[in-house]
Amino acid sequence: MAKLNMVKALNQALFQEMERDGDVLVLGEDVGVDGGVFRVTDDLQRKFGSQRVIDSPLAEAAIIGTAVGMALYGLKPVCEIQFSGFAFQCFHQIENHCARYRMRSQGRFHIPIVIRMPYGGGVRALEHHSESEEQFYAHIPGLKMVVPSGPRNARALLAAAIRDPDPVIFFEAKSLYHAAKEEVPDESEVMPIGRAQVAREGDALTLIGYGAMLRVALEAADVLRDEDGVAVEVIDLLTISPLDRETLVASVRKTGRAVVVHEAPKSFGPGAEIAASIMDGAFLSLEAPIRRVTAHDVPFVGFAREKANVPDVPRVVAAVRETLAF
Amino acid sequence: MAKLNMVKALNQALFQEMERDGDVLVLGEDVGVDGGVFRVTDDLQRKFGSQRVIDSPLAEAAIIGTAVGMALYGLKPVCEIQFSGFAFQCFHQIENHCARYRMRSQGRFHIPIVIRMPYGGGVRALEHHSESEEQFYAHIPGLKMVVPSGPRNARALLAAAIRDPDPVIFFEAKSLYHAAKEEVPDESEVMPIGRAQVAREGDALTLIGYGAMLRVALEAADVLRDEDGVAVEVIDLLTISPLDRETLVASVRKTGRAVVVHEAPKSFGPGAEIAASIMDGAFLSLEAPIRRVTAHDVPFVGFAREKANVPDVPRVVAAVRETLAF
Amino acid sequence: MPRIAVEPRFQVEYLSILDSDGNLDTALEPKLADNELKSLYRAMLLGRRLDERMVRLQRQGRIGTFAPTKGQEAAQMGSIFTLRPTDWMVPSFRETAAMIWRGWPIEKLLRFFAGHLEGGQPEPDQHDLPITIPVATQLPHAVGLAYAAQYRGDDVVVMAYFGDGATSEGDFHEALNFAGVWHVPVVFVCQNNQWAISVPLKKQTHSRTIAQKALAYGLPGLQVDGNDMLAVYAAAREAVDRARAGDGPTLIECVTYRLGVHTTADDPTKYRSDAEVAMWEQKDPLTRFKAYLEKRNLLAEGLEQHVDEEIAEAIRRFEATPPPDPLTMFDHVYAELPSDLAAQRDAMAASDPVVPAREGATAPTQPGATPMRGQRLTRR
Amino acid sequence: MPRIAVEPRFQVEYLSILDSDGNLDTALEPKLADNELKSLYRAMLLGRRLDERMVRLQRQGRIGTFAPTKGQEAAQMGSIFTLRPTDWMVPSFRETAAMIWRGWPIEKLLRFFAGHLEGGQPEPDQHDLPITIPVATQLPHAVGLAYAAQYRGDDVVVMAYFGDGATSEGDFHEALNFAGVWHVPVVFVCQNNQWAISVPLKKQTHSRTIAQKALAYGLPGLQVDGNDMLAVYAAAREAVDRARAGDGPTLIECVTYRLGVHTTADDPTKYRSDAEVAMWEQKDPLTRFKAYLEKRNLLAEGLEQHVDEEIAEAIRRFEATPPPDPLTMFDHVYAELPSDLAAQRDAMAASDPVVPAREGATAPTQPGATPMRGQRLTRR
Ligand SMILES: Cc1ncc(C[n+]2csc(CCOP(=O)(O)OP(=O)(O)O)c2C)c(N)n1
Ligand SMILES: Cc1ncc(C[n+]2csc(CCOP(=O)(O)OP(=O)(O)O)c2C)c(N)n1
Ligand SMILES: [Mg+2]
Ligand SMILES: [Mg+2]
Repeated sequence: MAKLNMVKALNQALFQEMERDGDVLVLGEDVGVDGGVFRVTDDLQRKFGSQRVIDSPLAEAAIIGTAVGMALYGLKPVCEIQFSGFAFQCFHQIENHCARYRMRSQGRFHIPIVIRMPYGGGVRALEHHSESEEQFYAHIPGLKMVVPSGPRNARALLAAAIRDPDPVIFFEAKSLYHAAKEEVPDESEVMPIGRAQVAREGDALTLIGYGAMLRVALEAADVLRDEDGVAVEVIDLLTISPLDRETLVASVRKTGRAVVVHEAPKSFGPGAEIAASIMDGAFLSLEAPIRRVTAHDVPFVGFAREKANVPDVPRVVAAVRETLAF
Repeated sequence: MAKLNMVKALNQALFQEMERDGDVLVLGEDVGVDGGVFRVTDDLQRKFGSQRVIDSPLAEAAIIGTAVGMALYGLKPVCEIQFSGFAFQCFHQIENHCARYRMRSQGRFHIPIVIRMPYGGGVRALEHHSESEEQFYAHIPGLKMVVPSGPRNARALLAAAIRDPDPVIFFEAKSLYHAAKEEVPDESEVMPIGRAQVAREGDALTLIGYGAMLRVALEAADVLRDEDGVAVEVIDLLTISPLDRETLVASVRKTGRAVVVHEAPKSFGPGAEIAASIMDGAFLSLEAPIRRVTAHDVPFVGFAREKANVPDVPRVVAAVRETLAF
Repeated sequence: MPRIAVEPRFQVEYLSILDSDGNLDTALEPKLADNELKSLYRAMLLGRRLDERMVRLQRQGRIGTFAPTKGQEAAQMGSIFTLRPTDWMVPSFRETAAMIWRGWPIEKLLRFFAGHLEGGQPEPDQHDLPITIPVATQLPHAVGLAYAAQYRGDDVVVMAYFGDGATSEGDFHEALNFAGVWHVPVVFVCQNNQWAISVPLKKQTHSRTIAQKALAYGLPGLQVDGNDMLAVYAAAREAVDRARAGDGPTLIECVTYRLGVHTTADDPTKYRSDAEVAMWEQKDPLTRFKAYLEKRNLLAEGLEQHVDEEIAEAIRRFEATPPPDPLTMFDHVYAELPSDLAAQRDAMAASDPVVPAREGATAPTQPGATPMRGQRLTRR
Repeated sequence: MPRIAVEPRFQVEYLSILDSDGNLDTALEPKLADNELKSLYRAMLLGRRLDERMVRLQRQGRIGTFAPTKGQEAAQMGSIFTLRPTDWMVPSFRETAAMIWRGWPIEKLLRFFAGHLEGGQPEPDQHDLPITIPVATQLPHAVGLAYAAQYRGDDVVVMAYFGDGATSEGDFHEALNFAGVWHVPVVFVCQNNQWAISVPLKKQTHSRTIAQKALAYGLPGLQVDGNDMLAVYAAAREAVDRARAGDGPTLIECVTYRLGVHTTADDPTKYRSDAEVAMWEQKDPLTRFKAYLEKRNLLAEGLEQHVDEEIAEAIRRFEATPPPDPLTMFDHVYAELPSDLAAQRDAMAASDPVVPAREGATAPTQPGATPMRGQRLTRR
């Protein structure tokens, strides 16, 4: 048992999985000597050598494209894209190839790749360093899209992603990297991909969040408990796609109301699928429309305005109150 | 007045807009001498010269990237991406720059660019030649996303897109290119971007489609009228983003029920936003969950299985009947 | 302004052994055994005849769009012939002749072009990637395969194919750059057939050769007469041996010509002259290699007929392919079917009747289908 | 294997005029007027002093992450000095010295780095693109600008900046290839500062020089001592004149060194040695150019002080910037606000209280904010 922040927990997952399986290698910009700009790959190169922990040239499409080739050969590359904002450079390799090779080759090949990316705001960063692009991956059949919310589930989900035979996009909230430490057992753990968790039980409304927004959801639930005396059920998605509709629907069948929180812009965003899926499965239980608390439909606003753009506790509380009052 | 198919209608829009405005130019692979692989740019180079109708090298990112530069200078490039499946190569230029330059430069620059792409199935094509990727663009703030459904609105919407000061992604359904001819007046017309149209009035249910799926929706409505005696209201979205929520909500307030049809895969797809937005605006009128009839959440299936993947009239009819019976 | 020259001075070479007039540079003539020469010629011929047959199948609506090989048989066969079965082939979309050499059954390729994904499935022991449609995107895969082979310590060379147009894509650049830095055993074979659909080489790049693009990555680059089987073979042999010896990647530019349509949806009369095509027909790699074999008395009797029979039989097998079961579209999305996808599958299974495949292998073109413009006949 | 050499043989040259020991090649010495030399030096000095000041502002939490110029002043000033105001500058993210020369007010740049988008807005008459963060993506924009200028018949040259790491990106390749084919008036200025964050040049490319990458596009490529103001100026002058004359694009590689951190979030001690930095400090472009001016008796009294005052005043103006109004985030999304976005704006306006900007220009770092690791002090 040790208290780890998310950076250390992720680093440990990489260590453990690389020790467990010689086919796992790490590839990306500055992941070797520098240990990654956020230090998630710290010390890996020292331990596993520069053939297994590769400082690549500055080219995202080739990072993913060569990793696809390695995966076709049977290796299990874990790629780091330095910031999720730079993954559109390799979006064609992800969509054209990572997501499709199993289908295209009718099972002869599969792509056991993990693509890690820091995402989201909260670190006073420049453009392309604070966006939240999970929706783009969630809509691609053949991919899985995972977003942990704390050190322990981050470690367990990264281990699961590395062992998963299919391509996993793994988003790490930058604002969580050093936000909190958590007790993490020494032995490696694996959490199933594709399952949401009830982070707090309640009966008045289902509040759905993931990644850095989970904390916002939980704090909002605190406020609502303390100020309004209502018990909000908080769900931590953990996996965006494939979406755990069963858990969402079961919760809303109980509570009758839901609010979704995410950092991505609203329109055509992940909240839409969550809302539509809940409507599908729990229509007769729904007592109010499902509200979405999200970033606005605007490009990067500059970090001086970020706080006003990304959901915060007051906005979530207000949306829950409105939904409860509907 | 002349009867034109969609290829000719689009070609005419390009002619008319280029004659109207010397800043409009056309750029893409094979758009010049060859007139585009679907002939939408036929004869433009002969008329306007190879400086204004440019056969570019084979590089989508540079087509969009150089067009951004031209737009920054004040020109109005109309780019063709040969098939929408190859636009992920330039996705970073679209997301990083087309969509953001107005914001980044706080209005000093704007990007009056149009990116035309043939999309969708129905032409017995190889992989990446029959997918439907509108969702990826719809989720990007700063872009507009347009999908015409017939020759006349295609011509009018392309004219509007070219005159629009903001970047417009313009999807042309390949299966509509030669599907039908329509009377089109000689003078150019402009239709407002951002407005859906009621293609057929009805009161039993709102059936929402766009592009090639409009025909499927209309035929389904025929079947339902003839076989079930119900009047389904059919809405042709025309613009995906910004979404015309007013028209959708007004219709569902009247009908109480809705079904959405699209060729894109279901999960995290455009139907989710449409459903979530209708729930938002017409919750108290809703008498059944909003069904989505879409392609399945699978990568390209090969054209021999395409018919079983893309929505067709029987699937839409079945979904409407279920929704009516809910 | 005088300046200091940076050493070394770069140079790009052009290799030709058997020219179109039949002149042979005997000093350079590769030592190929008689049966090797014969099987090379048979593979070229098979490629050519199949190509012609496939164009007809496409016109009849029995297969969909495909990209003919015609004119590029020497570029393909001369290079692929240097690979071992344990080496990897990374094709683009025009390497029919080379793919058949690598063991792809003809009927499988036909199924592929008839829209059945089963046609794209390599055999378990086959070291071949399937056809890749998005131009140049397969090149980083080749580099990754080579890296993995090197990582595992396997004696493997990777050969990747692409066109002149592909060299404009960012993926080409990034792949060659990674290959140079990683020093991996890849041979990049560019079939410079002068055209990328309607765009001629001079509108594709201002570079005098494609071979010289290797200099940007610190790699050797060589230009070769791509219609000269012997020259292509010699260049590829050298590059493959170098890669195998651990001496890194090479870029080979095969100067050749696409004698036919870009794909069956293309009408080349729109953008290039008959005279140009006629000029290149004089350089036909098949005639040239045939003449060489003739001189060496290696031409087998009735070869055309044998080849045609092989093709006809494969077509019979292809036509006997049952229509595809739509439900199998869910089989290879993930290792395990997620629940919502399982529900989609169940809904399809329950729908009555199961939607029949509208466009099976043997079905003629739908009357209602959009006429892809190339489906009208063109002159070549 | 003997082969035919393809003409021409390629060659890449290296240009140096004033070396780090102060030796001057008088034959090559550019004819710059005294006041030109003085203003060049002033701009370099301003760049250096501002850089140092900005690092302190960042450590104090008064601005966010930025990329210091230190060491690259000659590469930037020697090149940008050759542009006219009507020419276009296309920066990446490290061209502070050059941007100020182009007329960006210091306080505006500070606002930019303090997270206010207003800081990225060029003046209406300014022919400058704003800072571009995604590496190499600005290069096609430069080509498009140049194409547009040529299309309009305007007498305009475009100069684009990027680093050594940027040359690995597909966008670099595609941009240079388009520039070559279109023969447009662009000068590509690569500041090869030896590092892309922690990745040294030899892991970035196997190419011996970056200049030789021009050969892949049929362009002239030249390597220049990037710490030699005179050499950079001479090379840029030639390239700009050539572009203006209609003779097409050029790639200039300025061999220089990033003396400071990559950005203020970086700790270079992790990946490079003190000895290497010390070696390059000997080649400091500022000292070298200062010595040259000293010899020519062109150093003004109290210049440091003037420059520092200019900076101090700009910082005062910057600190007086009012906190940004969040509602303006909706002003520049589209020309006209779509209705749903207007509703989002209205909701924000109605929310009580309007969320105050947590991190205004003058606000100290939030106690709760994630410590970006570079915010701890590093040795340089
Ligand atoms: C990324 C991408 N863009 C566009 C296309 C459409 N397309 C298919 S082949 C082709 C031309 C390819 O030219 P070249 O690389 O010279 O190969 P060739 O067809 O001549 O063999 C184009 C533009 C594609 N398949 N992929
Ligand atoms: C497309 C993209 N990928 C990654 C990054 C993160 N990043 C910022 S600067 C940099 C290194 C750039 O190196 P170089 O081009 O040599 O410029 P320098 O920083 O040395 O001036 C990286 C990897 C980015 N900004 N854009
Ligand atoms: Mg070609
Ligand atoms: Mg650098």
